[in-house]
Amino acid sequence: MAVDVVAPSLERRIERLDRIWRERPGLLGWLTTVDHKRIGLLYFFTTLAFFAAGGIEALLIRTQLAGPNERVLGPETYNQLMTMHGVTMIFLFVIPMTTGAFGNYLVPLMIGARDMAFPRLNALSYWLFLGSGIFIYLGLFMHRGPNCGWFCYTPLNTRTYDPGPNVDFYALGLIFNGLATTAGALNFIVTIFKLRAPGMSLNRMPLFIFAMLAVSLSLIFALPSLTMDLVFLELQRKAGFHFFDVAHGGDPLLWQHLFWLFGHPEVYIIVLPAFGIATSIIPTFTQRKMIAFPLVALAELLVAFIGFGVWAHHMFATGLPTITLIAFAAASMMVVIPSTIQVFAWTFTVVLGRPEFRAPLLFIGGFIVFFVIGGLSGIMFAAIPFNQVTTDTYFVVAHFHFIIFGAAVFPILGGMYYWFPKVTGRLYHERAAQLSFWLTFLGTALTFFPMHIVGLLGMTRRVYAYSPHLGWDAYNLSETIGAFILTAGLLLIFGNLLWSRFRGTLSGPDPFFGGTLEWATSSPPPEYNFPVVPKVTSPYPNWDRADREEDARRLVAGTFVLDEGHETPASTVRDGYLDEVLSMPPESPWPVVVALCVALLFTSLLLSHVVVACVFGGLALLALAAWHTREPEES
Amino acid sequence: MSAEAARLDRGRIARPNGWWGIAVFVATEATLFGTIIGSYFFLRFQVPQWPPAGVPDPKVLVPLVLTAALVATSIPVQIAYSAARRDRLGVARLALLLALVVQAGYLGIQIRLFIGDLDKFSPNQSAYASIYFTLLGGHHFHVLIGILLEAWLLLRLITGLTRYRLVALQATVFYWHFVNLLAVAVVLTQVSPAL
Amino acid sequence: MSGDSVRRRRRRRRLVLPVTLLVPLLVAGCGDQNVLDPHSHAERRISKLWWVMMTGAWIGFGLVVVLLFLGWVRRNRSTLPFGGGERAATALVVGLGVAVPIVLLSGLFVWSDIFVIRATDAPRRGSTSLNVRVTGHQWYWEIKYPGTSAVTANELHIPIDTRVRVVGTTADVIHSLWVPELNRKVDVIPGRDNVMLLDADRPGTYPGQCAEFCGLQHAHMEIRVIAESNQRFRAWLAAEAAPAAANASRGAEVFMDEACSGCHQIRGTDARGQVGPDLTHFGSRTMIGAGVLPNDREHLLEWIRDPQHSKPGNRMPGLKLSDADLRALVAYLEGLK
Amino acid sequence: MRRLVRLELFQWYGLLGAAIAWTVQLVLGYGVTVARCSTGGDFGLAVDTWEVVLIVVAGAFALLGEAAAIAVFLATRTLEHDDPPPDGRRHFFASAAVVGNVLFLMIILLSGVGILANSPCHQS
Repeated sequence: MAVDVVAPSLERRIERLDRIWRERPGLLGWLTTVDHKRIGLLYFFTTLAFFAAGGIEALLIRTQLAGPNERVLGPETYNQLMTMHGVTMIFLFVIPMTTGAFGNYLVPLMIGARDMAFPRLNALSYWLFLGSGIFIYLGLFMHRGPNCGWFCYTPLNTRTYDPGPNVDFYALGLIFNGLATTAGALNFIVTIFKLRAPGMSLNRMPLFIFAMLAVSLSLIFALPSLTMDLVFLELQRKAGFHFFDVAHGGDPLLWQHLFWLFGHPEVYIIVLPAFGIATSIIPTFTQRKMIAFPLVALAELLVAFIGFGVWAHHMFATGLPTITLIAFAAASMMVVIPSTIQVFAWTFTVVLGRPEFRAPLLFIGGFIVFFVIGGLSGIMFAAIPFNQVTTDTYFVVAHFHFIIFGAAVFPILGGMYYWFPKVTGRLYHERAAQLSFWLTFLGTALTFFPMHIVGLLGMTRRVYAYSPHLGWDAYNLSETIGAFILTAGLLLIFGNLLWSRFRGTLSGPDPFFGGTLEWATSSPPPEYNFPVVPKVTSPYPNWDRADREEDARRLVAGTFVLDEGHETPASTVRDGYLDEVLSMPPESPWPVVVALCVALLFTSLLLSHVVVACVFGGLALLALAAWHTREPEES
Repeated sequence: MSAEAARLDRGRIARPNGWWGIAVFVATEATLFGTIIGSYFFLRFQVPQWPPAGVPDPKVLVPLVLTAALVATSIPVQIAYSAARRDRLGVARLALLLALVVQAGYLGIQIRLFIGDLDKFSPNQSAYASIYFTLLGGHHFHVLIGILLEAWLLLRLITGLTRYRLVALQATVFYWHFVNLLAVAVVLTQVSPAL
Repeated sequence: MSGDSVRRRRRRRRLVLPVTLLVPLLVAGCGDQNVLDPHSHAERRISKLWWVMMTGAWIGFGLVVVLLFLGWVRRNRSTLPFGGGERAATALVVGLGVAVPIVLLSGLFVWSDIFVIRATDAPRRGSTSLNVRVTGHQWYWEIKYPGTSAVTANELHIPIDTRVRVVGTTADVIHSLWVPELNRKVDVIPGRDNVMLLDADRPGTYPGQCAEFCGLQHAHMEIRVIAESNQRFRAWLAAEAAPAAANASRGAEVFMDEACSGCHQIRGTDARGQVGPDLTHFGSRTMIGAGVLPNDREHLLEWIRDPQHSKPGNRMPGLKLSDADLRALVAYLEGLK
Repeated sequence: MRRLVRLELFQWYGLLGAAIAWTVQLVLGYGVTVARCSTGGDFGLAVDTWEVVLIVVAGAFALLGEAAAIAVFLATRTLEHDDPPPDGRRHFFASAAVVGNVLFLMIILLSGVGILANSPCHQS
């Protein structure tokens, strides 16, 4: 690249970039921001709030189940808390935390972009998510919350057996939430396809990006069946349609098929980002590249793909024809392989590297242990007779909590420590962090392991009370104790992060010598992420010192600084050749407005005011139109 | 505009973000209709008589003709895009307007038919009626969205063409090709009992 | 750093090893709904399947833990224990992560899903000497013996060493029929007759719970399979099929005059209600309210006085009965042997 | 030039072919079973015949996918997975797909075995 003849000085360029990318300060700034980092933080704190809510629900449930025939909660309250715990942790915590918070903050940084492909859509998906979360919780606050379990089987979810608005909060809330998630997933796919820094061809994408790509694709293809299922349900509940009731030629199994056609990919949607986080932390703390890199990358895509072909193993007890069960059991057996590939890739990377067991790596260690336990019990569900025994028992509860808490949340916690310095510019407190790991590790094991045993002792899911003569008491008590230890560990983590935010030692841009691009910029990163478009020649660009020095030279020379507009480069999809320089849209108030209209739309649907709903729909469309009158400056 | 932008003398070779965005959107929409059509046949297999007694078999000719008309509008929208790319704004506007008129007519007639069906049999009677009206309603809604997009674009094109609007046009055209493809799948499902 | 890691490993082994040994001991032979305490051919095959899978699982788990442990022991060397670097490790990943699991999983698939399944799958129509029809209600099980007029609730009598074809269906929402010590479970779904095999190889009472969430009182929907010798079963069935003995007691009057008869049926009387369970031979049953209370005088008094206390939300209202009437009613019901 | 185009096609078919084959087999096979075994179904479909045909066809396409992946892998075996595109990328995906396709082959094979070992429409 030729050096500009009239190269303004370095400082002038930085100052100009700052001016171009600066956003409105203050509260209004947070409402109108399109900066993926600020939106990521919004996601982070919102999902933390929902995590707290879901955690309190869990503690209440565990208190009720601490002993036989407790009367802490009545059955109705218990059912609402049980349902909300599931809905919250899946739809309002894990997915928005991994995609919304981690994905939003890290994906553009890791691929060397300056923002997401559609910054305003990104803001919209956050505001929609916030709206849906509040919407669903309104029900619980009015003690009319969802009370039919997170998969809410029909006919229990019909007006006949659940006349209140409880199920409507669930159905409409999840459709609403689905809009937000779809918008986010779409944004990630396009961002990953198009905004990778020049040189980052598909085979040089970090594994975290592969994971986020797999998750986004899964969401895009899984959510519609849930949405349609819920639309059918609402049409049946509110407009008297018939999809699920036998009397009019419907079939209750239609609900289950559509639900699990979404619900199983969902499981992998929950764990895949965790895989991505693990594949980011392990190389950093072992200071070596992941071994079997292409295999691990493909495994992440494969697990998402095969995950679509195993849904019926949630329905093995419903009396489907044997040959149907067999076909799905075969897929359920083989869907294990991508995970075994990754488990051994992680462990052998640790064996081969020079691991330094700091808090993030400890959490990944715990993740591997728990993921293996949950995965092994998962294999057992592909054995049809055993599946038919343990389905709907606490054995299943144990299994998916090892997956969702052990395998999804542990990397999230590890990731919080790992990227904390990047976000705040300060280091967390190491000793406290390691102590918090031991607390959460013990707590998790103690909470969820005994559930396997009570499950085999015949304890079924979703019972609000159990009689003393069944030999379950001791296990349930230990689960409750574990739950409180776990809570202590979590509180310690967030206490640590809070304290370090203000008192932590300054970290500098790259405290752990990470391999991916987010460590190549300052901490916290500037609004424009990178003063110069980074050069990429491998999946671990930050370890290619030559390229980083090249960046420094470019910055001085003023090549690839893009300091003359609100710009970011776009590359070709497969091989990442520089293709064009995009001018990015500025901050916009319209996403909030659209989200508000949509929220009001769903509220009026809940109250069965169709006309009002249409009005708000129209307003939403008008707001969208206004949104698009503001075009990014033309180059 | 920046030096690098200038240095990219050759035009863009990859498709723009807007195109990818609409492509992913179309993928999820297609899945949505996949589940509706899948549910249609799943329910169809649950009952011996489909449509149930007292519900007339769906008309065949009219829907097929209408669909043909709708599918034909793929041509003018495509023309509109290629004309706009060559800065022939007038042609683009005209082609878009033509498509808009045809599509609006299609939607009008379809809604008349829809209401007519509602008089004949209500979705509260049977699973058949429920899925039938859901399928058609969903499809008509997508046509409506497409029409709104076009109307919006026409309004924007009055004040001239920008790169941003060109991408928007490209995306809308892609969406319309999808909706037309969808129309075929939907109509075939709709008339399947009468075949 | 390293000190922590030592503790970490010790802690994990301290956690894992005992558990490995404990699980079998703890699980085998405690509680009376123990999946691993099989009393039928089918359940024996299933629990064998479990023991094999569990052993394999612990071996696999051990392998991974050992590897992590190795990773810590050799944290300052960047080769595999037996030498070899990236290429060897990749080969190991492909071997341990692809080849070995494919073989093991295929084996498990063929064994469980093609052979074990034969022992647990639904018996074909006419392949058994006894058929039972079980209908789920919110929240109790209605049990009928086709070919006889016997109707009972929550207590399913079967003869031992006899294959019984249970046809499950539901009157309202989805429930799931499961007797852990006898066989796998089957969901009962509106519009479907789902079939399951029941047989017990020795006399006894085998409890089970409704496994599919079915609303407010899902927790209190117990079913008991009572397996007895063939002639005792025949005697029981004959008695169960017979109508209730004529009875002119005060209790009978109360039952007929008050709301009771509107919801409950007592064959041989004017009580023909179909809302609650059939009470024709209520006195011979062991539970009240699908397992919330044992069936004896005191608990029955407590139940009738306020059913909503012991089973909130169930369909039975508390009747304002005088104490005398209440006792008479209880005496009458207890007399329905 | 032609060789490059061929490599590109082979790489993508090697990556996606087997996956698509299995998807088609699963969806169609499931559909056939529903159509045959539901109360309103029974269009005289011979489920076994259908399933067998599906499995043979899908298996064949999956095998072709594996072959394509192997071909690309051999053609690019001198490269590293992070070498410059397009050949580095081709090598990357081919080397992974060589292993990945085995899974789809196994699924198709196992479900075939299971279907042949069971009578259609019988419950378990």
